[in-house]
Amino acid sequence: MVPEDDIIMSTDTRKLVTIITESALEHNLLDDIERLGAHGYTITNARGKGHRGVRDADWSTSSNIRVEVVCDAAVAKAIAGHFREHYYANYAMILFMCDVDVVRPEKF
Amino acid sequence: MVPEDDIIMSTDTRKLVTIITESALEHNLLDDIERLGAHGYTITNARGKGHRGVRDADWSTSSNIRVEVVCDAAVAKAIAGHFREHYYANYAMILFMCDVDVVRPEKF
Amino acid sequence: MVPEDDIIMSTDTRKLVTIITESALEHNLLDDIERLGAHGYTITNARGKGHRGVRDADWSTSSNIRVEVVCDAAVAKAIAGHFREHYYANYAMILFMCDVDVVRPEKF
Amino acid sequence: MTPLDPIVLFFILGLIAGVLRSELRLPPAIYEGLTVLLLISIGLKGGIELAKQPFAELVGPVFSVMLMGFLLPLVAYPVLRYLGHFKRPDAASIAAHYGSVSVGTFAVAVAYLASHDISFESYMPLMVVILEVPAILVGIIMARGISRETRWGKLSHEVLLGKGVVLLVGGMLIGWVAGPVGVEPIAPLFFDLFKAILALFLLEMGLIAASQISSLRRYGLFLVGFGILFPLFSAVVGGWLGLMLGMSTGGVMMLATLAASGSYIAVPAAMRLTVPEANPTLSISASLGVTFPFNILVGIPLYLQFAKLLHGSGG
Amino acid sequence: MTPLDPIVLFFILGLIAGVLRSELRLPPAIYEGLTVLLLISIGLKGGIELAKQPFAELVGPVFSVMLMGFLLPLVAYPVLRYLGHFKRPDAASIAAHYGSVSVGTFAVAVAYLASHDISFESYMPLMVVILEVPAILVGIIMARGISRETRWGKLSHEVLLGKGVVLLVGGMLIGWVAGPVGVEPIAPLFFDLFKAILALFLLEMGLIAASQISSLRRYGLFLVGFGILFPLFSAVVGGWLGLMLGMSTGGVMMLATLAASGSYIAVPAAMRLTVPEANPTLSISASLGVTFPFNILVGIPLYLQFAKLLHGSGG
Amino acid sequence: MTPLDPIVLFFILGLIAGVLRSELRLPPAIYEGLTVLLLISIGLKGGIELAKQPFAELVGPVFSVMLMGFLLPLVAYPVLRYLGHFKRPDAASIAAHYGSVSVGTFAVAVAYLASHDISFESYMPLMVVILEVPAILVGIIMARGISRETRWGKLSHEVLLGKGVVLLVGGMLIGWVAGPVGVEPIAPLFFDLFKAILALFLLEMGLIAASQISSLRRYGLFLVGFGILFPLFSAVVGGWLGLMLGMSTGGVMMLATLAASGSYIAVPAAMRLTVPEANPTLSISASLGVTFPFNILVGIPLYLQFAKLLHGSGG
Ligand SMILES: Nc1ncnc2c1ncn2[C@@H]1O[C@H](COP(=O)(O)O)[C@@H](O)[C@H]1O
Ligand SMILES: Nc1ncnc2c1ncn2[C@@H]1O[C@H](COP(=O)(O)O)[C@@H](O)[C@H]1O
Ligand SMILES: Nc1ncnc2c1ncn2[C@@H]1O[C@H](COP(=O)(O)O)[C@@H](O)[C@H]1O
Ligand code: NA
Ligand code: NA
Ligand code: NA
Repeated sequence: MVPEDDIIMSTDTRKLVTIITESALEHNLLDDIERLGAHGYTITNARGKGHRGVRDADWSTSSNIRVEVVCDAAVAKAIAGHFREHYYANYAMILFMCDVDVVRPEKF
Repeated sequence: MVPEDDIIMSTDTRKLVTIITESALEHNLLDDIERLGAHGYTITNARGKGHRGVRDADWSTSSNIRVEVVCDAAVAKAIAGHFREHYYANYAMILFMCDVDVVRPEKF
Repeated sequence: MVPEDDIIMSTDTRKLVTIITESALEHNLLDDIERLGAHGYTITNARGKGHRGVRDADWSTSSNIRVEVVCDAAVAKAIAGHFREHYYANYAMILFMCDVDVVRPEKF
Repeated sequence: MTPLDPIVLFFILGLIAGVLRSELRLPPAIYEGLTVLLLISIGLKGGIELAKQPFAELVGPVFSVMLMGFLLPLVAYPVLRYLGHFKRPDAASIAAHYGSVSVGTFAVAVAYLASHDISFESYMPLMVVILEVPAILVGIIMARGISRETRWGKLSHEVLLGKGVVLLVGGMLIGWVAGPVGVEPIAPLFFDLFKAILALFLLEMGLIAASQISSLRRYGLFLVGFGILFPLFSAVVGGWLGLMLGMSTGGVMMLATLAASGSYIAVPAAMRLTVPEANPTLSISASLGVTFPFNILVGIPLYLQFAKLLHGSGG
Repeated sequence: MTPLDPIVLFFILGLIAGVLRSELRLPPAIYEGLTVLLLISIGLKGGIELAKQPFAELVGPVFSVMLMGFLLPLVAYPVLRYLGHFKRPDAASIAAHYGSVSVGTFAVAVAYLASHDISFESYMPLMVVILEVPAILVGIIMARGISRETRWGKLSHEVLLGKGVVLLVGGMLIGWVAGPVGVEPIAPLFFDLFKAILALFLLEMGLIAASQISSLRRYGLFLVGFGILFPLFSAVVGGWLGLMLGMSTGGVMMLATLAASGSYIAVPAAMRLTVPEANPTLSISASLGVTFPFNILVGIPLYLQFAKLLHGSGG
Repeated sequence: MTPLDPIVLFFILGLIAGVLRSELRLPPAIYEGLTVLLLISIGLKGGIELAKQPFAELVGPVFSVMLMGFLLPLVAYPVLRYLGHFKRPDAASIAAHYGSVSVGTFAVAVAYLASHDISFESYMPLMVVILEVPAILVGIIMARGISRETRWGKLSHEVLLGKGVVLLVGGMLIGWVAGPVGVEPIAPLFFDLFKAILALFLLEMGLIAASQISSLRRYGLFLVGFGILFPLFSAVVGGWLGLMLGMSTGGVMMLATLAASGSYIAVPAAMRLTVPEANPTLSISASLGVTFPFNILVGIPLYLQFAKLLHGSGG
């Protein structure tokens, strides 16, 4: 396999944090994400099923959003910790993360 | 690099299986996914192009969905195997998976 | 951990390249992606925030798309290089990639 | 309008299709568009009439209706908490839903009175707006006390500038400023199509209500009983208040309907953010799965009978 | 209505814009909303008329039209399989499309007869519903025999409770129960706007039809020929059946149109799940890219001439 | 139509709700649907009238208006570049926006004249189409010279087959072919609902305009001044040209309005792809955040006064 860093000059590794949760949380979440040090985010509308049952877009209080944040490991850790503490108990939410190679590492 | 397991206390590794396929399959697919042992799924609407040509959302029989399932390796294997056997021959479908760190591993 | 290649018979590793950028670029981008050797792509509509400010779907000139391409490392490198050269200076865009296991490697 | 009015029939069609698990569904954008049209129509019509009314006459109704909005959830809470054995946040959240109002129910009542040629006080849309807020405050305080954590500023911004309030109040102001002649060129959409738009809206509401039934089965009979009996109680309170305020038969019926209706848009959104421990399924399934259908199919005709009775012309 | 009727002109505008690869496109939610309105309108109108009709008169037409729905795909299949050299599942799937019906085509025929002041049997919307199902059954059986694998229960649920059937049947029932007077308040949307809504719908249909042309080029002339000639054959069968059933000129024309039209919503969805080996592009491009435009631009006026001829007043 | 016309009131409601950061927003699909309806309505109405007009009379207006479309951005560019100190691509892009037109502004002007019973030359919608293109060409050439890199073919395809042009031209052709009688069955949607649809459209435009205000604060006073003064200059040019062409008072006012309006759909999209170095926020916030509200609230009545003045009946 090609070593990661060889693929493009200024490639570097960052965390991609993905959060899937209730649309109602959108404003709060984005505030948190920025406050915790991320420089951007991307949102798509989603539907799904988990421990809190089916959530599809038909009825606005039960639709989901899928939020992605590319950031360094420290910020990722902060986001995961904060969300676990503040939202996990009462909201439909999952969070997972993985390593990604980014092209303009200075952006994130 | 920070070792994965250090990022958050209860972090653990799971598989993220992503399937992109025809919207028409939605019901069948979700039934299968649950039967094969996954505890949840997330769906977004998508469009795209592959070996079976362009599929954009304009015309309902040719729109795509993008399904994500976070699960353990055994379930991931089961899903990939089942889909390959039942759908690959006749439907527009791709499936890929990667490792992700999850925060509440007991959920998946 | 289960060794990757054991999960399913014909599993193989490819790159998943994800690009988040302005909707206005859609046609150009897809042309490029195909010309650079990818065999397919998937698009979802998205909104977000980055260095060029908030981009939400309300007003068509400021909505985003999220494009995914599964391809081999060489094509991924070509895409990342081409986009960096042609679009990074003037357009809202981020690009990241990671390794994914694919089931029908011959497709990509 | 009998139960056989086409508007009600569309609701029943939606209910049946939903119960039979039909794939029928209006696109969310269309459903939202219909809601916008209904809110503007109701506001406009109220605003036009309002222009004819001396402002001083509003003071009494505004304050007493606001008071009712504070009191109804205070009555509902102990019933839910001690009779229903709901947890504190759940009881508070459900109580807040029933102290507030449903614009959809109001719209059907408007159409119902129109088809019976019964007029009502023109400031009624304003009462819808006024009833939206107090119940939310009471709900939050019952759930968590006057907590510092609650961001009251942000909350009141969200409630007061929510879609419902802006369109109702905005529509009223436009109708008031433009007057009946000024509004004429836009009447073909906002007035002539009102009933048909309401019919489509109710089709989707039927589908949504039906989708709540499975949750109801899970949460039991108490919630069903509460979703029917508490509105009946509220209707009596609302109707009586209307009478005290010297309202016409139509006005009494309207205030009874408003009191009897439960919120399913503004309150759920506010509760989700401020009282997250409350299970949103409980309140939504009661409000949408029981009370909304009950009011459309049974309540509204009943409240008119009741209003006539109060006015001594019952029939 | 000549080819210059604005409705047809909107279809042509869509076709041309599509062929020139314009970026014009209606939002999917709007297109779906238009479809819902058309289905309800057609159902309502049928239901109102139906109220005037003795039920017994329905039995004959219902059964013979159902029979036609079984037979037409049985004729189409061998033509596709042995003349067209299509694979078995493809031949079966295309045959199923042509045995079923297109509501869009029906709506244009309704508008066409209305603009010629020709009435037709009020139960026609029911025939649309009845024709949806048999062809799907025949198609599946031709493709795979009476296979155990086919989940007939699930399938029939999906077909019978699909959007089209629910809205047509629901609209008919509402029209039937509410009657002409009851429906009046919702007429401004469902009746007065019918033709304009149909025009917008046809604009999008033109764009969609144009997008099928490139697939057609790939799959060749046979499919184009079939997409024109088989409908002509079906129209003769349908028209003759209408005459046998003692229908009026309008009714004969309508049954010819229904027979000649091919499905592009219910059947594709059902075939995709039950006969996945069939290439969906083949049937959709024939049905949408050839037969739909042919019927709108040429077929419908032709079928009226044919109906007049059968009734001995042709011309 | 005074500033108190309900249409303008809806725009003001949107503006205020937007400034107060209300969550109100029309679903994008609905907003797009409204735009489609407005474009078709304007086209149809123009086309019907056009049928009465000898073609030769079009030649003069078409060419002189096209010339105006080339010249206006050439005037705007040096102002922006040397007085405003904008970078070359930014100056070129903003100039292109102001050389082109806004269909929304045109629609309000149509409604304004209608409510004043003032007619205007029927070929005006054609002028909207004609003004869309030249400014884009000039903008690109000013930004980058006649560069080989610009894919002119692709660009002209995108502009000429964009939604706006296709629906306006298509609507005109349909109106022209079908004539006043032929269009009657679709009039309830396209003509009777025109003003109400415009009102909803302006509600959303108000929300969008308000969302541009924060960018404006960042980019300063010059842009605000330019967004008001340049349109006034353009209006004088347009009005004078109308007079030279022998247009009626309504026509003069219309041409002044078209000249004064700035694009916010076709030009931004074209500039983004051909002059990517230009900051799209600058041109959009000027065009949508300043010029559009100015024209709706102040400009349109002013341009009518101006047209009357030019015709010597100023009042
Ligand atoms: N195992 C899973 N895989 C993918 N998505 C999931 C999974 N579990 C939950 N989700 C998504 O996360 C949302 C909230 O999950 P929950 O808190 O478990 O109800 C669900 O509505 C799904 O969209
Ligand atoms: N190489 C690829 N990268 C990303 N998405 C793909 C790729 N190939 C196919 N897809 C997606 O998967 C769907 C089905 O693919 P296919 O079966 O190849 O037609 C397409 O419509 C695309 O949305
Ligand atoms: N750190 C980030 N994480 C996730 N998405 C991002 C991030 N930064 C930017 N984006 C997305 O990429 C788009 C363009 O980014 P930019 O070029 O930084 O404005 C934004 O509108 C976001 O949707
Ligand atoms: Na209430
Ligand atoms: Na047929
Ligand atoms: Na201009």
